[in-house]
Amino acid sequence: MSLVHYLVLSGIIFSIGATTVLIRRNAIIALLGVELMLNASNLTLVTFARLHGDLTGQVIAFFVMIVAAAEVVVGLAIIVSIYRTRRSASVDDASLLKS
Amino acid sequence: MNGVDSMAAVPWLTLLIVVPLASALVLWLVPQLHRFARQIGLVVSLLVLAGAVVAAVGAFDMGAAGTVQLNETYAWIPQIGVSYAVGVNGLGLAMVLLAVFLVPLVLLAGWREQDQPAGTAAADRDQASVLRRQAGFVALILVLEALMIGIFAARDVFLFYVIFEAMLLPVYFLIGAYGGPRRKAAAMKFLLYSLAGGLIMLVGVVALYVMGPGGEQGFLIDSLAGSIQTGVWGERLLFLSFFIAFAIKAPLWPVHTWLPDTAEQSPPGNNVLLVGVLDKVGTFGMIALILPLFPEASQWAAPVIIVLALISIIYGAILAIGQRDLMRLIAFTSVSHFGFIVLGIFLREPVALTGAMIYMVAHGVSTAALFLVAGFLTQRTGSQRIGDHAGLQKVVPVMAAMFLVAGLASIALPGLSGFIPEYLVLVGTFRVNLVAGVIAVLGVILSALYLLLPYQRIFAGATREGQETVPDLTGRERWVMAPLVAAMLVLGIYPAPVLDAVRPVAEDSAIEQTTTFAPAGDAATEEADQ
Amino acid sequence: MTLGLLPMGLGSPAGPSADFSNDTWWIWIIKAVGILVFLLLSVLVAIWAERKVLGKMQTRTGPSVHGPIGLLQSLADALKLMLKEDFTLRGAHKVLYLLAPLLAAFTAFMVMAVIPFGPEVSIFGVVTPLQLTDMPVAVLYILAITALGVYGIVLGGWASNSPYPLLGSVRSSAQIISYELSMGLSLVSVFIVSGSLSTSQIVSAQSQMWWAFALLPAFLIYMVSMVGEVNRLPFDLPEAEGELVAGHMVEYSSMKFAWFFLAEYINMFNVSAIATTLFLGGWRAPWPLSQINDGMFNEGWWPLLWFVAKVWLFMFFMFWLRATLLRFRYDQFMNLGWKVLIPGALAWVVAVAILQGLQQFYGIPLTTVIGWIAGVFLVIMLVLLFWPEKKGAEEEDERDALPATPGTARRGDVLAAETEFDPFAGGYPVPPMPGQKLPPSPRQQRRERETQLAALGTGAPTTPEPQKEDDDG
Amino acid sequence: MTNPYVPLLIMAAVAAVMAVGGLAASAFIGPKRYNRVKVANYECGIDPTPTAGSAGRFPVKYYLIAMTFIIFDIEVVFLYPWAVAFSELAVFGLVAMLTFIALITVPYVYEWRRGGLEWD
Amino acid sequence: MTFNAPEIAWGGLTPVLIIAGAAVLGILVEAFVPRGPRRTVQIVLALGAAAAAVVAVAWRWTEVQAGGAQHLVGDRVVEDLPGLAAQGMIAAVALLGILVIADRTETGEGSFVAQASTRPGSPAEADATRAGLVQSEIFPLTLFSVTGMLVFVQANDLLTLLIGLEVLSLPLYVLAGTARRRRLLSQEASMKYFLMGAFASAFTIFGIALLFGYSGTVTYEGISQAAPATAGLDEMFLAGSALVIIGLLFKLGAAPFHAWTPDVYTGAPAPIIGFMAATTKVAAFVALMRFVYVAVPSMEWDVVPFLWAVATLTMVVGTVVAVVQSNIKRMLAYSWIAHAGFVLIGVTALEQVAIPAVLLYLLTYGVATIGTFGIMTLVRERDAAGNINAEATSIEQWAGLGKRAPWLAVAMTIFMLSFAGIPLTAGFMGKFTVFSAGVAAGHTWLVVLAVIASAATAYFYIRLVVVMFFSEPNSEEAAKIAVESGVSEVPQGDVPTGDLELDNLSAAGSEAAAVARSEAAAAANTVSYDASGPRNASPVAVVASEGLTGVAIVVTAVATVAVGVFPGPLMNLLAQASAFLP
Repeated sequence: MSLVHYLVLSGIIFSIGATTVLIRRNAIIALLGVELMLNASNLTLVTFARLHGDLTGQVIAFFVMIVAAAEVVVGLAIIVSIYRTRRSASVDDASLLKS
Repeated sequence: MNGVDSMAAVPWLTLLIVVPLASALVLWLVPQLHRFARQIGLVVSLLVLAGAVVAAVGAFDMGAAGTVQLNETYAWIPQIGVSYAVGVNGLGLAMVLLAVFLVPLVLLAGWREQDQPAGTAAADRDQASVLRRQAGFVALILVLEALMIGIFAARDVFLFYVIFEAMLLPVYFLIGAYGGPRRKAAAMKFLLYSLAGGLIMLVGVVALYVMGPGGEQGFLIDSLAGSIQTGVWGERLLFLSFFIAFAIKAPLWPVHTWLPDTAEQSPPGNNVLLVGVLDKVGTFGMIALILPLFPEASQWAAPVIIVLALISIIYGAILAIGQRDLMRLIAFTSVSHFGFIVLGIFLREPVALTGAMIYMVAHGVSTAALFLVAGFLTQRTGSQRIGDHAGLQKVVPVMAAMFLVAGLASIALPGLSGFIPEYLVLVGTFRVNLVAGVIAVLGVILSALYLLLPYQRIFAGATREGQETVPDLTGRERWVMAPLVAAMLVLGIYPAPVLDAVRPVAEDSAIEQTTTFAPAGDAATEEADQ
Repeated sequence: MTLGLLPMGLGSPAGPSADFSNDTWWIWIIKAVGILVFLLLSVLVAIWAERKVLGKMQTRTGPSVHGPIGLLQSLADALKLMLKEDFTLRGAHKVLYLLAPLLAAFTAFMVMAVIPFGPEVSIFGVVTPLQLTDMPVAVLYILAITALGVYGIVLGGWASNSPYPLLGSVRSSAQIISYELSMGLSLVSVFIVSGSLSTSQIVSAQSQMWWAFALLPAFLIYMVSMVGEVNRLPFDLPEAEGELVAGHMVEYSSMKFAWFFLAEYINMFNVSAIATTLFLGGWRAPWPLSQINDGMFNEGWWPLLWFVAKVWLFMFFMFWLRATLLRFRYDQFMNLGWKVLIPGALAWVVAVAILQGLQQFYGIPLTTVIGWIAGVFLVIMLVLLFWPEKKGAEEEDERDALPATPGTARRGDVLAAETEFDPFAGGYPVPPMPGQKLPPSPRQQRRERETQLAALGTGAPTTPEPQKEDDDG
Repeated sequence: MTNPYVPLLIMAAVAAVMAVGGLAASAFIGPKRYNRVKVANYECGIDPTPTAGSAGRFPVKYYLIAMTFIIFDIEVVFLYPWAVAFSELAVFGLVAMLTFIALITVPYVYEWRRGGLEWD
Repeated sequence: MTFNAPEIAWGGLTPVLIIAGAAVLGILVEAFVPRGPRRTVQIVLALGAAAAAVVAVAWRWTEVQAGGAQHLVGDRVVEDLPGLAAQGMIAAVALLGILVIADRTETGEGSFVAQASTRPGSPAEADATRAGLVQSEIFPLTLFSVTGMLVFVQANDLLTLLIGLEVLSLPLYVLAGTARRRRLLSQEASMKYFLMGAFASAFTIFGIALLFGYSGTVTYEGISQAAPATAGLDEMFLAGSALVIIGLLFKLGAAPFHAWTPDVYTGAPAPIIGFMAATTKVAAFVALMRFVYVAVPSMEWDVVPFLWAVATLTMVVGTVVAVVQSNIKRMLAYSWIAHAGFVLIGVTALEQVAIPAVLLYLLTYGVATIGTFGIMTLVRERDAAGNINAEATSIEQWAGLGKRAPWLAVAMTIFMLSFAGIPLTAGFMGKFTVFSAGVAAGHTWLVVLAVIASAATAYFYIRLVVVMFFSEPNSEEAAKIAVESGVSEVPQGDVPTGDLELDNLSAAGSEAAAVARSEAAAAANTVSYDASGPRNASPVAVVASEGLTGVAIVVTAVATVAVGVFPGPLMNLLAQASAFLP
């Protein structure tokens, strides 16, 4: 299994994540989509780290995990607060700002 | 050190700019002065007029009117080569004098105009707000005066541009706050047109900066002239960016449409300054910036511009005839007149150019008079429509006379201010191109129609019902008109001072062209001939 | 002894110390199956042992019918479970409902893969360590797999689409993530001194000294969080019988239930094995034995015995706890995790890191450092001894400012003392808050009146006397 | 050295077979007597409350725990590699990690003080 | 395998450390300082930190001038003059922004909700409001965001870039959801901002991964050196750069990555938008420029057309949509999009002279933005009972402001003119320099487009000026609105109305109104009508600032004019910042 396969896999995962964000209306699902994208990036990073024999990629993957965690914390807080208000986590339901 | 030198050492132009500006600021900031705003304004503007006259007589060497005098140069933004550089040659001086001459008249003419606030809200109906409106009006006019002096004296392209844009604001506020019922739309239209023009010019300014010689005074017209690093098409594009801005300002067909709308809604005093002086910035810019900076490109574009100018002349005249609104009518006559001026400028013929320059002054005076009289009239009858008036000659004979004089000056009756410039332009035109000359003459004939017809409708015939008691010009108004009539007569009978002032400038510009670009000039002339 | 704290501290991060180079595929299969069998058998024994131990501690017999001393009881239970009807709950999320027990069992099985049972032995002529595999991140692997195990519980509770399981799974996940932190943190000091995440390496790092002694606080923290991790008493809130019946397992039957049940017990073994490996020297023989005959007991198959013994030590400890302690209240439980264990573990990590750093990078002997610390500590204590006591530390809390609305009173609120006790606050019968006084019940009031009447012999009510001693029944 | 993850795969396979096999076996062996009540929710014998949709909701407090957990989990994520490479990273690593722990402690203290760690 | 501790030039990190330290300290203040003085302490801390950061940047500036640019942490962070200039701008603008954020106006309630965690409209929220709680966490959050920005502009490495990006974004997501009024909108803005932001940063991260894969390193120098060396992987390099740039463009709100901008501008509290709009743009643009100039210069032929396209689209979209907006916040949002297009012209110039130009533009924009939104916090809606509600965002509501609050209107006019790029305001100088850079780079057509666009933008800026000065508030309409809002909305807060700046309520009237308010909303309507007459029926009130916003507005207005008239010194200063340290 060559490294290209990993890249293809990560590309697919990334696309799935991006698609999820774009088409799913539930904020939490969208957040999950973002997480998927981040994980795809991590996979890419680790693959390249292996390819280059350079740990930098793995280090970045660590940081990406942090970023993901931080985003989840902040995002979850925001979504929970909006959910408590509206009893819905749908992005479309929150549409007061649509002009 | 003799008298002239010590006179020349005084920073006249800066003084002329700063005094009205500072007065306006004080007037705006100190509400206690609002009560005396009109008086202060009048005094200040008279002071400025006196100062300008003193400078012109005492410090300006009429013998060397072709050169820029009263120079002052200070570094402003040396990083991009911008300096505060002012100075006037004969033409600039003439324009400055025109401006400072008209301002006191405008103030005087608008003395009572703000007594009745236009606002509908209850809050406006008190004395304080009336005073505030008056003060605002005076302050804006003073600011405008300062900027007018500044722009005619600017020797730095950047400075010119800055004032060019900055001038929009006072005019905009004058229209927007003191204009007629549809003033908001008019103000917006004016602003957008001017801004569009100005921003197009900005591209040119930016390009000049990039392609110019650079250095700490890279924006001086003198440094820029002849040292713009650009190809033929670069120069032509630069030329266009400036020309479009000036054409909008001038206003030249087909970008003139803002003027009638604005004039219709604008207060008469503002119209006087707007059409009488401000629009001259366009033609002034053509002479002062375009001709020296883009000599080749202006030759290249001259045929087209001449055609546009001719169209303006005819089109303005024809539309003027059809107008029902007095202010719009005057505005359209101005379009026609500006056609003459632009024609004179781009014929690149010394006589025509001289004519165009004098035209600028003469038109300023006569149009100012027309607008003021029209303003007095509409103030009395409450309508700007020509059809709403009839037979006023008997009721207000003085006003009728004034209107007739101003109108005749405007249509170039010999002996009045309009004649000599128009004659010179026509002479120049015929020298260069017969067809153009013929068309231009056609415009002159039409002009007779567009002024005599409204005169006939308004003043001749039977008096319209309800207008029998319209009061004639008051003493104040007569005092306003008197200097204008005098000026028209002087310009018509003894134009020598103005002629002396501008002829060297015109010859310089014309010579500059012929010497620098002789080969191209011939070709262009041939083109124009065809 | 104290100086021997850091035998492996120096040098680069170490990979596994065990040598797997001789392993072949059939060795792996043997080991894998062996682990599985070991676990299953151990669970059977453990269930029996637990019931026996509990029985003894509660002075009763425990299972005694099937087999000798009831040894076959758990086997019978297992067979019974297998023969039960396997149904799927109506309204359940089919896939997840099925997946949850599988996941729980699977992850439970997997942990042991990296636990070293002993040193190198010869299996059918192949010299191989008694450990399926090891890698430089073995402990991380364990934590990862354990974390995955939570999904079994959470999904099980969620997929049932039923209130009790949901509550159980929520509690369970909250509990596990809370205690996983302190568990993870407590391990950090082990890694610092071992310099590795490989289990075999950690075991060999303990050849001189068990980390349980050198890193006692970490060990204690691990012990507590370990019990929390496996949802055992006193931390068995997710399946508290009295409240949630059986938590996430309520809606499961037959083998599905069996897997949950099995996973729970296997997880007990797992955490015990981890504790053994990381803190009790793994398969190494305890001190006096390890010295016998030049470490004879640390070679061959002997260590398997020590390992199993140590694991069962922990198992017994957990049985013991169950017999001894009551279930925590939810808030006590969370407070313990968040406010005691985590900061404790964190502080310990910092302390170890600093001490280790001083010793390793600056060459300051541990004794000196500890001497200094003791000195400073002494001074502080002396100062505190003579420090005037502060009168009532003021609590400043965000919600003090909030006006209390009846029924929403919370612990720590000062309002409790002055508000009237409303037995039906919020529409449900509630106990009094701290500081509130329970009004005498109607029955007691009646009885008071009756006694007074009886004492006075008249029907006229007089000033009531406080009654104290009459209701001691 | 052979890849240490291969035995893990084998273990996984064995474990999976075991787990799935157990379920399959019970599914075959066990009796099949369908009963409407049997597949209903258990709620202490009373009629189950009808639950809307897929499942109930996790209480908000749970998210709070989850968020706090993530913060510390991150800390652990960084602590492990550092602990392993403690000697190598030397003083720099030590100081960096102490700073890091201090920084993590700050929000922890904040959360504690502001009642984020009050459970009820 | 040995580990080499990176050399850290602590001196160079001073500004970052100051702000970060203050942010951390702010959290501790939240934890330990009693509620009474807490807010004051936070304000002092935040302002002090921002001011100290400005000073520190100035000190570093002189140091770097003398000693040259340097790497700070390995080669991950660089200290060069453009970066320092951006840091100084961010710190200074943040200082002004914090002034606005800290101001509660004379109504005693700021733009921020008492407790962000309470559910809008819930009793808990009412309780929190009544108790006068303050969500003083906004100050540390702001500082954290500033920390991220300071790092962002000095990042010389994709990882540092990522960290900076997140540290600057995450607090902003939260801050966007803290509006006191229109909380639903605010929460929604927060959510949208977050989702879009996270989405964009995911792109950035994937881009980083690809760039790392391409070059085997993440430092800008490394990437630029690897660029010509590695053949055959150009697509990956292209894709990676594009994705990173997209992430940055998102932060800028450049079209087509602008979808969040209008929503966030509309929903978030005005002081936060002011702060965010002003500072984030500086950070993001400088980071973008550094990336484009240092990391991928070899890709000029691919990157520049891409940026052209983005710039064009951005200008067109921003301008066209802004023209039809009737909500001032939305209008400003779209107009910012147009501005982003203008600034992108400077970025595409790929010339060193463009750096000071872009910096100048951003500074002028930022200063005016702070002022604008500072003013917005003072112009509020009012219901019939006289309660001050949310910011008045409809353009019609600003009618007649020139009469009622001439100074505010003048300041607003200055800012609008600056946005429109009228000469003698700072905005003009920004436009001029940026356009010069564009023309110098030969992108004259882009400049022409920009000029046309800015003529159009002038339309809506000036329209606001027209409304303020030349329009009369439509009294009948206003009264109707007031009645409706009074009836439909029960007054939320119990704000004293007697001390409104331009409110002519007599003492008796205000008392009557207050009494009535406490009794019933409906009754309050009639009483306040009777007491205050038709003039007070206007749905808009201008409240006076506590002082801080006033200071910010004055400073920004004066700065806008001063820079417009005498840009020389500033341009001199920025002109030094014309080279990134490669």
